[in-house]
Amino acid sequence: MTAGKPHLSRQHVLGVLRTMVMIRRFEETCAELYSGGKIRGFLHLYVGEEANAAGLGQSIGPDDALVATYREHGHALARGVPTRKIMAEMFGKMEGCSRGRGGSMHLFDAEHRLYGGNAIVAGGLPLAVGMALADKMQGRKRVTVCCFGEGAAAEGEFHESLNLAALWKLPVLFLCENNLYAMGTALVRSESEPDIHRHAECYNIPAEVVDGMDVVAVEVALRTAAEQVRETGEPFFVESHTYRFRAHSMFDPELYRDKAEVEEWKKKDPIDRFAGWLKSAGLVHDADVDAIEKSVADEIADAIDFAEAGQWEPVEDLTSDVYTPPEAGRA
Amino acid sequence: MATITYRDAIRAAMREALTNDPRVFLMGEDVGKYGGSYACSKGFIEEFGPDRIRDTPLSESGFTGAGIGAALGGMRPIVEIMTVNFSLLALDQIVNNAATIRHMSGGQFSIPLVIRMATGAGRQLAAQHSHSLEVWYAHIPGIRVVAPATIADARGMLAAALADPDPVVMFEHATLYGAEGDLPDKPPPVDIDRAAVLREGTDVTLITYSGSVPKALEAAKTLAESGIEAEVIDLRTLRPLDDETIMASVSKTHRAMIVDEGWRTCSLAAEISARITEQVFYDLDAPVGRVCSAEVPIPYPRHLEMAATPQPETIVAAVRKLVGVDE
Amino acid sequence: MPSLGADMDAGTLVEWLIKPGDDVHHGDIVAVVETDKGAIEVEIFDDGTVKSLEVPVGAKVPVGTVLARIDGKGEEKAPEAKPARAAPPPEPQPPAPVPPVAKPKPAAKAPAHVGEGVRASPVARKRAQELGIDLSGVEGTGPEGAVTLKDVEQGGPAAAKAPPKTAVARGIKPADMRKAIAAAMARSNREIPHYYVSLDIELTALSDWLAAENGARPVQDRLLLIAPMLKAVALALKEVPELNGQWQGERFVPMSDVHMGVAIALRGGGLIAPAIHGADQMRVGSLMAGLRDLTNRTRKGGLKSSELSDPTFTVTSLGEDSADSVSPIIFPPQAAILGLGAIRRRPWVHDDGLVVRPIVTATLGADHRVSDGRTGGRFLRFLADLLQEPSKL
Amino acid sequence: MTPDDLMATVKHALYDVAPELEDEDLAADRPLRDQTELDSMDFLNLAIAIHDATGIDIPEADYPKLQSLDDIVGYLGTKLH
Repeated sequence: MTAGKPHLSRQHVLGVLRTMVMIRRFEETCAELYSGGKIRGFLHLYVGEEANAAGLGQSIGPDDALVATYREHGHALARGVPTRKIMAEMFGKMEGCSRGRGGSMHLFDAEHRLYGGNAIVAGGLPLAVGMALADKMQGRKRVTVCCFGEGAAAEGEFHESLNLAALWKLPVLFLCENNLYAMGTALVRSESEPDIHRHAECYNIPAEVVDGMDVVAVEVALRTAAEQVRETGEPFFVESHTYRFRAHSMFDPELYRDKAEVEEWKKKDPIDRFAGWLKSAGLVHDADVDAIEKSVADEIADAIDFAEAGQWEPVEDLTSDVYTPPEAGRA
Repeated sequence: MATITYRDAIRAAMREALTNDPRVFLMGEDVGKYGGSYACSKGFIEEFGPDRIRDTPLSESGFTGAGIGAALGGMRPIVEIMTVNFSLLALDQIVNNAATIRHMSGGQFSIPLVIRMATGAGRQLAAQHSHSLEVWYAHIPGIRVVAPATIADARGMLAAALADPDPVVMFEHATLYGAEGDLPDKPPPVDIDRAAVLREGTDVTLITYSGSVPKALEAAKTLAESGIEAEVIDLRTLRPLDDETIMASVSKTHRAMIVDEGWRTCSLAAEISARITEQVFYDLDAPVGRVCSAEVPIPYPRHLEMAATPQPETIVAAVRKLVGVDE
Repeated sequence: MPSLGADMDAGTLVEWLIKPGDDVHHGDIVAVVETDKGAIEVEIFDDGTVKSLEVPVGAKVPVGTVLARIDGKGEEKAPEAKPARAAPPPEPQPPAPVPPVAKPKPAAKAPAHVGEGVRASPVARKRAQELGIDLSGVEGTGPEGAVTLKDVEQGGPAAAKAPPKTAVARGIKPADMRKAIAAAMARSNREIPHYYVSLDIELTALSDWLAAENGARPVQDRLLLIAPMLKAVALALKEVPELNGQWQGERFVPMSDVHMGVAIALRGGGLIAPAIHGADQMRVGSLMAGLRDLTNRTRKGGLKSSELSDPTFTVTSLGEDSADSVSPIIFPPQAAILGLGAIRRRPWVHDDGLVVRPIVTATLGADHRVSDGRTGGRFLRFLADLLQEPSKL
Repeated sequence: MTPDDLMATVKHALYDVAPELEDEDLAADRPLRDQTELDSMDFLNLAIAIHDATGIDIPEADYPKLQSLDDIVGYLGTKLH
C-alpha cells in the first residue's frame, strides 16, 4: 500500500471499534425486530462486512457523497446518520430518515450526503458517475463514493458506468464489497472473471484489492484512494474481499453455501480481529470494550423506543412530494 | 381433485413443459440452485440438470436477449425475470427485438418465447420492488400478454403460451403465489384468448385481472349484501383484450367499473374505458368508473401501501357512487 | 414462530434443537422451520432456561405463534419476544387506512338547461326515445342531476333510496304519457308504411257464450266481451308470427311470446297501450283480471315502464256507441295493430237469407316492410274462425 | 237505507271509479253516458263497487235500465225492500 499508515491514536481506534460494534449490534437487533414483525418487507444484513463501512467512514469528508445499495445500514451508521432516524425508518415511521417511505432498502440523508440505498442491483453506479460529472463541471474538488456488491459486475450499468467515469475522467471512488455470493449464486457461477477489479483495469481505471475483514487495511486503502481521486479528479476502483455471516436476506435458507465455509470466515471476524490486535498492542483494554458495548446497547435501545413512539405518516400526505411543491421553488 | 397452491400450479406447468419438450429450458436469476425466488422451480436443477435449468448472472437485458436468440435458434425458452421491476432493464430487448423481429423481417422469423415475471405491490417492498407495469407490455404490438389469477390458469396458461409461435409475457402477481385452490388431477387445457366471467351480476360489471381479482370478488360479496349484484370479469389476457366478453356484460349491466393496480394515467383501465365508450356507449347509464393505484411511488409503510393500492373497500365505495346509492 | 420473510404467513416446525431444562443464550439456534423456500434455522434472542415446548414437530403454525417458553432471569417469556412484550408480538397497529378524504364536493349543480341539452345517460336517452318520453320532463337522479335509465323507466328516483333490485315502481305520470304517445304517433305515421285490411266478424256465438259464462260468475269475476276477443287475437298471432314482435335497430324481430298491448283511454283525452304479458298463455278469466288491473293502474298513474315498452302487438277498440270501424296507427317499435269497431246489430247473409246479427268490423293495420295484405287477411280469417268457438279460447 | 243514503253510496262508488267526476255536478236524472266518458270497464267497476257497498248484484241484463243516477238509486231501492 502506497499511502502512509493511518494515524492510530487511541481516540481514533476507539472510534473505529465503536462504529463496527454499533453496526454489528444494530444488524443483530434488526434481525430480532424482523422476526417479531416490527420490521417488514426485505431486510439485508451487513454482519461480517463492518470493516468496509467503518473504514470508509474514516476516509471521506462531510462534503463527499455516498451512493450505496439495499445493504446500506452499516454505511449510513458509519456516515453519521443518527441511529434514531435509521431505526424509525426501519419501522416505517415519519421520523425515519426517508420519512418512513423507503424502509430498510432506501435510507436517504441529504445532510450526510447519503444518496440512498438502491434496490436495483448496479442501479446506483450511473448516479454516482453523474454526481461526479456535476462536481467536475462545477469545479468542486470532492469525491463521490459508490458502494456495490460483486453481483453488480454482471449488469450492463456496471460496465457503462466504469467506461463513462474513465472516458470523462470523473472523481468517482468505486468500492466493490465482494462477499462471494450474489443473492443465491456464488461468484464463480456467475462471473467468467471472478477478479472484479480486473474489469476496472480494462477501462484504464487504477484498481486495488484489500482484505475486507481488516479495518486498518481497508481504512488505509480507502483513505489513499479518496485522496488520489480528490487530487487527480479521476476514478479509482477498490475491490474489498469480505464475507457476510448471515443469509442474503431474512428469507434465504442459504442452500448455496455450506456451513463450514461460513465458520471458516467467522474466524476472521473483523471486530474480534481488530479488538484483539488493539488489546495486544495495549491501545485498548477490556473495560474500554465493555464500555463500548454498553453505550452501543443504550443507543440502540433508545433508538427502538424513539421508533416505537414514532408517528405513522397520515394517509392524507400520501401524494405529497411526488413532485417538488411549487413553494419549494426550482433549485 | 387436489388442493394446491398457485406456486405449485406454476411449478407443475413448467415441469410438464420441460418433461414433454426437450426444446423447453428455464433461464433466470436463482432459478437453479436457489429453486426460484418464489420457489417455482424447486427441485428442477436436480431433475433436469443445470444445462436446462440455467442460473443467470444479474444481467436482465443480457439473458432476456439471449432467450430471444435461443427462440430464434429453435429452442422454446422460458425466461424468468424475477419481477416486473427488473424487467425494465430488459425492455429494449423485449420491445425492439422480441416484439418486432417477425414483422420487421417480413415474416421470416417467429420467436416462440415465454417470459414469466412476478408483479404488483402488497408486500411492503417499497417503491422500486412494488411496480405494476403490465400496461407497458400490453401496449406493444408483436407480443401477447396474459395474467393468470386463478389456480386453473396458473396451471394451464403456460402450455398455451409455449404453443404460441410469438412471444408471450406472463404476469404472476406476487401476492397470489400462496393462494390455494382445487385442481382436477388431469387439468383440462386452457385458452389464453378469452376473459372469464367469474361471477354473474346485473347492476354493474367489475372488470379486473391478476392480483385484483380476489379483491373484486370480495367487493362483489359485500355489494350483494346491499342488493347490488356485480358481475366480475377476470380479463386473463391483457393483449389482446377480449372486447366481446367485456361489451356483452356492460351492455347487460349498463355500468362498468375497472379495477387495475397500475397507476391511473395511461393505464389498462384507461384503454378498456375508451373501448367501452367506443363500442357500447348507448348502453351506458353512468360514466365508466376506474379504481387504480394512487399516482405515487408505492411507499414502504403498510397503511400507506394499502391506501395507495386498490382495496375491496375502495372498490365497494366506488361502485356505490357509480350506482348512485351514495353521493 | 418468527416472520422469516416478506411473503411468509406460516411455517412448519421441522426440528427442535433444545429440550425443557436446556440453558439457551442470545444467538443460539433453537429450532428448524420449514417454509416455502426451504428449512430455515430459528435464532433465539434471549438468555434463560427452556421451560416448555409449546408446538410439536410437524405442526404448521402462523407467524407469531408461541413456540416455546423460556425461564430467563425469573420471568417467563417466549423465545423471540422482548421481555416486556407479551407474545405474539401485536401486529403493528397502524391507524385503519382511512380512504382519502373526499374533497368537499361542490353542491350538485342543477343540470344546466341549455336549450334541449338535458343531461342524460346514453341508455336513458335511448330508452326515452323508444318510449317516446320527453327527457326534459323527467327528474334526473344520476350524478349531478343526470337522468338515468331508472328515471326514464320508472319516472322515479334511481336506486337512491331503496337498493335498485327492489326499487318500488312508481308509475309514470299520465301527463308525461300523453306527451310521449303524441310523439310516438307522429313518428310512426312518418316512418311506417301502413297497409290496412278489414273483415266483418259475426259474434253471436261469442255473446251467447259470454252471457252463459257471466251468469255463473260473481260480479267481481264478470267478463267483458273484449277479454275473450283478446285471447282469440293472441292465439291468431301464434299462427302469423310476422305480425307479433318488435323492431330492434334495423331489424324486425318476431317474438314467440305475445305481450298484448291494449289501448286504454286516458281521462281527459289521449290513449296509451300498456301490455298484458304472455296473453297467449293466459285463460280468459285471468286475461280479464289483467285487463282490469291494467286499466285501473293506467288511469291512476301506476304503470311500470316495462308494461309500456314490451307490447309485441296492440288491440284498440272503439267501445259501444261509436263508429263502425277504425284504422289505427301502429305503436313503434311494433309492426301491427288491430282496430275493433263498435259491436252493433247489422244485416248478415245466412243461408241465402238476410238476418240481423251482432257484428264487429276488425281492421288490421300493419307495417308493409314486414308483412303484406295476404298475411293480414290470413290473420283476420284465423281470428274470425276462433271467435266462432269461444269455448276453446 | 233512505234514497238519499243510497244516492250517496252510488256517488261514492262512482267517484271511486272515476275520481275526476267528483268536481262535476252531475245531473241525477240525465243518462251518465251523456255527461261522462265512462266506458264498459268503468260500468263494470261501478257494478262491482255497488255490490261491495250494498251486497246487491246487478246482472248484465239489467244494465240498459240503469242510464242515470236516479235509475240506479230507484233500482237499488226496489231490490232492498
